[in-house]
Amino acid sequence: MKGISKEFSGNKVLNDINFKLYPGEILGLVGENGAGKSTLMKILFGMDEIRDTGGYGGDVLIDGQKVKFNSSEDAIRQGIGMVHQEFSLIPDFTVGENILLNREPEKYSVMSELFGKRLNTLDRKEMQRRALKAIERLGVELDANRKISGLPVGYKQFTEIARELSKEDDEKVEGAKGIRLLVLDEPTAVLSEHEAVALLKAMRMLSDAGISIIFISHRLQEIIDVCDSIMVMRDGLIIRHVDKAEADVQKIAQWMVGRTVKQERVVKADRHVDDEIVLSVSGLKVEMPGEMVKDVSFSVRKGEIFGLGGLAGQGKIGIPNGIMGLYLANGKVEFEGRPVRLNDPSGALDSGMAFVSEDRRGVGLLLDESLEWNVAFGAMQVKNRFLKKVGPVRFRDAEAIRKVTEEYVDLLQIRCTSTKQRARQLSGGNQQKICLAKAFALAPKLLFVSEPTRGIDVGAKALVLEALRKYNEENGTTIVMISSELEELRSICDRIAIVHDGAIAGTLDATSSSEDFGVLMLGEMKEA
Amino acid sequence: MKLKLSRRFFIRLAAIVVILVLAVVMFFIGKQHTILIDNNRAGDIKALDYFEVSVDGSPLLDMAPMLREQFLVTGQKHTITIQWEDEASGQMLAVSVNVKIPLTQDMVLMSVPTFMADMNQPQSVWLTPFEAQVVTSTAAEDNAVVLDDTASFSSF
Amino acid sequence: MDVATIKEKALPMIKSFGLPRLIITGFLLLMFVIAPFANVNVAAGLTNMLTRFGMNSVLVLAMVPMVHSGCGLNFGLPLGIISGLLGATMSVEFAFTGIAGFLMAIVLATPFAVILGAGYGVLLNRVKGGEMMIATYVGFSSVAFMCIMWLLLPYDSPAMVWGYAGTGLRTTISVADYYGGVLDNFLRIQIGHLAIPTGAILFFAFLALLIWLFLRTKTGTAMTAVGSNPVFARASGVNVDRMRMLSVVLSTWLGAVGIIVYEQSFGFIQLYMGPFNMAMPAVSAVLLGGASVNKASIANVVIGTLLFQGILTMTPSVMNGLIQTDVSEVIRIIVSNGMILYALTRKQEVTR
Amino acid sequence: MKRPQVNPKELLINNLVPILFIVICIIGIPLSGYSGTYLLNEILSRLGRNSFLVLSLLIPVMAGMGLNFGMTLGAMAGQIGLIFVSDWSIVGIPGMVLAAIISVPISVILGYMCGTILNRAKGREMVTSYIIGFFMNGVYQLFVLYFMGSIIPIKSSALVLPRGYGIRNTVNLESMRKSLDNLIPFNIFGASVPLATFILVALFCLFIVWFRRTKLGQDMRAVGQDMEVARQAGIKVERTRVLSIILSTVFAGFGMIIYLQNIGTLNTYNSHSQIGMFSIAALLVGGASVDKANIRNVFIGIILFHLMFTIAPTVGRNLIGEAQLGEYFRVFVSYGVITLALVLYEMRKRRAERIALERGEEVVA
Repeated sequence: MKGISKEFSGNKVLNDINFKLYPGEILGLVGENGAGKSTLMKILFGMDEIRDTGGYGGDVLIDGQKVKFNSSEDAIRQGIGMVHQEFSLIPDFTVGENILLNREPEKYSVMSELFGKRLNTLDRKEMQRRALKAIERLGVELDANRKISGLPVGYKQFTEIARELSKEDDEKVEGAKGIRLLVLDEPTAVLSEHEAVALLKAMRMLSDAGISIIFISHRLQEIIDVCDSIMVMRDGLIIRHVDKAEADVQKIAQWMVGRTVKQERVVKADRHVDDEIVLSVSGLKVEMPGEMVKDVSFSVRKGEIFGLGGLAGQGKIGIPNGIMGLYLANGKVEFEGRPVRLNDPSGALDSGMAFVSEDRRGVGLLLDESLEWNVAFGAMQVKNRFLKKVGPVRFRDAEAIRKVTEEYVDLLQIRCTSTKQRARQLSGGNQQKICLAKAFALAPKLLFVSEPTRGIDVGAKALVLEALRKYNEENGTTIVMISSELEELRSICDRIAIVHDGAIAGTLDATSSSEDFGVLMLGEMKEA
Repeated sequence: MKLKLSRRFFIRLAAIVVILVLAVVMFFIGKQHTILIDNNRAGDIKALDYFEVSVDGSPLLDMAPMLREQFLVTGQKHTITIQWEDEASGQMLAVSVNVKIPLTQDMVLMSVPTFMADMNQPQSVWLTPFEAQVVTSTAAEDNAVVLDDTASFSSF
Repeated sequence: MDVATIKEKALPMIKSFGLPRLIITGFLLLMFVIAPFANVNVAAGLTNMLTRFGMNSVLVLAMVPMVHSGCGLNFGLPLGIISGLLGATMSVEFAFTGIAGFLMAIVLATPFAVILGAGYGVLLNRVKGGEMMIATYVGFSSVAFMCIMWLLLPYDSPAMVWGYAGTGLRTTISVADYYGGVLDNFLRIQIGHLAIPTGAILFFAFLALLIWLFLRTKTGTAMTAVGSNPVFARASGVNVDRMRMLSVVLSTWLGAVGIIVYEQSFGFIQLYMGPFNMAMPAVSAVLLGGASVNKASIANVVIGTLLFQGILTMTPSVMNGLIQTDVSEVIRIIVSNGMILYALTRKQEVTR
Repeated sequence: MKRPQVNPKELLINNLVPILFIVICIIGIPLSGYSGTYLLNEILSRLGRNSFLVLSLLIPVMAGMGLNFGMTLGAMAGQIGLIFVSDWSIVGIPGMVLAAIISVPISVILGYMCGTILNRAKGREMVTSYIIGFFMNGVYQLFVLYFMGSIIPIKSSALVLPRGYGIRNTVNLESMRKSLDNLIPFNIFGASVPLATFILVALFCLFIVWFRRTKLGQDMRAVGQDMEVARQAGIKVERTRVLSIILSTVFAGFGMIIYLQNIGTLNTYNSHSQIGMFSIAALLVGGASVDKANIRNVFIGIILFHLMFTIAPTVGRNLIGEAQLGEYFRVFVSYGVITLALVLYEMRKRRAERIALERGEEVVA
């Protein structure tokens, strides 16, 4: 094996990526969310998604030969294995059954002549043997007969890796060359310290056996510990590809986030923010799957725009969802000096807070109702606006609703055919504006905005940010904005708190340097 | 690969043929026929005074004139045994005859007097197809069926 | 205008109207067209259709609140019907007659409907996502339970109990002497063979108006939002479980009223297994009117009931006239269940 | 890494339905005044005639499609087979075999249809299969009541209605009655045992055990637990689900034939429509749930459910003097059991989701 090299170019998300990987090398791949890591790996693994969206430019070369993967099976045949972030395991199957899922060795059965191969019986002995072999190669202790559902996450991860390793035993896949390259996408994110150590050890073993590994992780220390070389990606470009010896946590962090600031800060100089604390949160704990908040404390001053940043999955999104009562939360939240009832959305709404959810389609909108409904509904239920009283009964006031909707359509430049149009038919950006309009209609004293620019185009992005800024300026509304894009936060916020591992890693002024933010995001403050 | 596929094809074909053959065999051996044993005047031939009859070894049944008895049998080939008292000798005589009922014939009538008149006649003379009379009615109550699916609770 | 543009324009129209509905409307029209050739009186057919519309429309209306709040199709309609039957039998027991009997039946049924509906609502709130199957079986079990109760409850009006035993209610009880036809004969319009049961239609219109108004109140709006997107509603401070429960109570009450309206027109109270299969026709009627598993309007109810009852009344007479065969029962089964199947398997409904 | 310890309260809730039934039976048996021999005889006969039907429900449960209310389709196919066979007056075991052969293609077609429709209604398989049962009942009636005798040749006047087409209310299967049950005569404690039927049922059980160990069985279990993961692993999810329904339908057809040979008469328009409900109730009484069912559940369920069924009318009469009351009671219990089991299942599912969430959090912490 001479070494693997591949290059991609011409893609928007990935721009002219070139790198080489040697047998047995462990390559650490780091970068912010959306830097293009996943896309790169998807191309490498021949996922359908890539082909469906128009393929890719450039070439992938294995052993100096150009290869073209039409499907994941092709990639597997070339000896590439991938372990995804989400487990794909069957809970009630044993470890062994999961390792060999849909690749079970079979014993001949007479019935199969009549009804097809699927009536062959499984060869349990052979299954056991292959599963054990794969586990052994991984160098961990794992009972092949245990059920997956009862295992800790770490062992599930091992099962996934063992599955990739076991693929070299398959006779079904013709021309299989045995596993040579393993892609691990954030395998340690869900592992405990102890389990992560075991995994890293296993990785070294595999690498000694000549298997190359591409290791994606946000835990920089791990990367430095285990990798031979480190590649940093940002905005679809390879920023650095360095040898392990040349890298340290500080440098990597800087490469990751430090980009040329494109967006100018547009905050007026004479901006005045009171020192009065309007919202104080202490010891907040939120059970939101994938965004667990463990212990968060912070306070927001009246009239400011407060940013919450951090990498995905660290818990920043859980904070507003917890405060607004959408997910089970406990802790102390005080708004304007009064405690806020948790676990009850109406409690938070009644106290004058509003929330623009990151899940536009799921939480933010009534997709099958008119824009009017979407804009007015919250205010109608919480503030009793847009209602007219007939006797003791309160009916909705269609005229008022239409008017207010038209107002916001003009204000936020929402593109729609009429205010009666269904929310589903709007583009992502316009849907986001409707969500904002809904929140504005509530006339909140404090507004949470979660990932307001996710998945919308550049023009709409600027408009949304501008609208938020203007709203803050004109009405003095306090805004807490949550975003994964640090630059976006820095362009509009006064102060930014970085969330790491379910807690606030630190709060910085928006004008602080990228490097400082980067270090906080990676949670490496202590070492720094 | 091609060869293997055709092998499975033939095996499947064979299996289907086996099942079809089985179905046909079941049809032959399971087909129920009704044999009517008749002791009525047939044309010029008078009814017999008395005889006993048995089909495929069933218990003997007494037959007086004007009687008609029915036997339910399965399969096509059957042995009918007839016993009677010989007037001359006063002895009981017995005769067994093998009949083959046409496959699709539900009911046949055996006229014993005809048979006894001349046992060497071909089967078709004394064993004739018989059609039961069909009562047709368009009266609503005769044609009513119970479609209500709550009706069958107690029958379970 | 060439064929392509016509096609272009017609296709979305057909799509929004729904192919099955189109077929059934076409079929119904065909029935009316060929009726004279089959020696069937069209006016009598229409009368029949309108009478059955009056009979069934309130039962179909009982689907609307639950669909609105996202509880799915109300297969648990028998529960409401049972409340109605309790009210109806008690009204007869206390010997109210005429319009008073009818109103008393509704009044007496109301507490049962509210209590049963509330319990049913609590249950459905605990099994979100599996409502329809459970609703079906709640309906069935309650019918079976009431079969026992009809035997045991201490009724003793001679109009209702078995003559020989003196206890236990009869399977069918005539309401002719009590409130039979009070709505149908109210302001009845008779033109030749055509008769219009004005009272029944007005009563339905009155209830439909109430529901229509309710859906325009703050609470009604919240209910619709719960059905459209429960997470959104919750995030907007609406108590989702309470809204759902309210809708179930409303549906149950409408079911109770519906059966009483049905009885006054039909002339009999049907007990025991009577209510067993009453949910299916109502469910399919509202679907036929263009409702889906989580959207239904008053218009859907009106159109659906007219179409459904039209098919039921016209098909047997026309078929009988043409080929002397009564296939109405079979057609009813195929149309009503086919409609429900269609609604359950529509792609866009699955993403709820 | 430890198994979750068994909590007595949870054990009670998980087995609530069987426990309830045991209690009903313990109270009911003395009240009914039936002799042990009579009950044994009844139970053995009912066990023989229902086992096959109930067993046919296991395969779709394995494939995660819930309780197959569409098994009525198989029952219809079996009945059509029997109608033809009685028209041709094929009797006894050959008649049963022939009816089974005829039912297979019909079952396969109906099962394929049902499976395909269910693939379009993922997540609401049960209510959909239930409606399919009703819908096909209409089609069945169209065929049997209007086409048979007119388009489809049926000539036996014992079958066809006097008007010349359509099958009569009941089809007499006297010539087939108990031909399988009594094939191998066997008695125990004065009760006759349908030994041949039991042998057939045992063979079917063996088939199910074997089937679980085949590749297809393994795939079905995988699909049943997580469709997405199975799809990622390259299993043809849709096809596997359709196959499970087809298998279930075919076996339900056989089961119906066995059931009817014991009963001896076929209620043309009613026999099938309730069979699904009673089979499912029996399975649930045995402690099965929507996502878990095994052979043990089948037999426990049939014994308990039918014990209740046998004694209910007499208990009703002895207690209140109304046999009718007992009849209604057993209908109520059948439906009640299904309701209870469905409610418990849904509630357990929601609780499991909750627990999974908490556990996930623990690991992170």
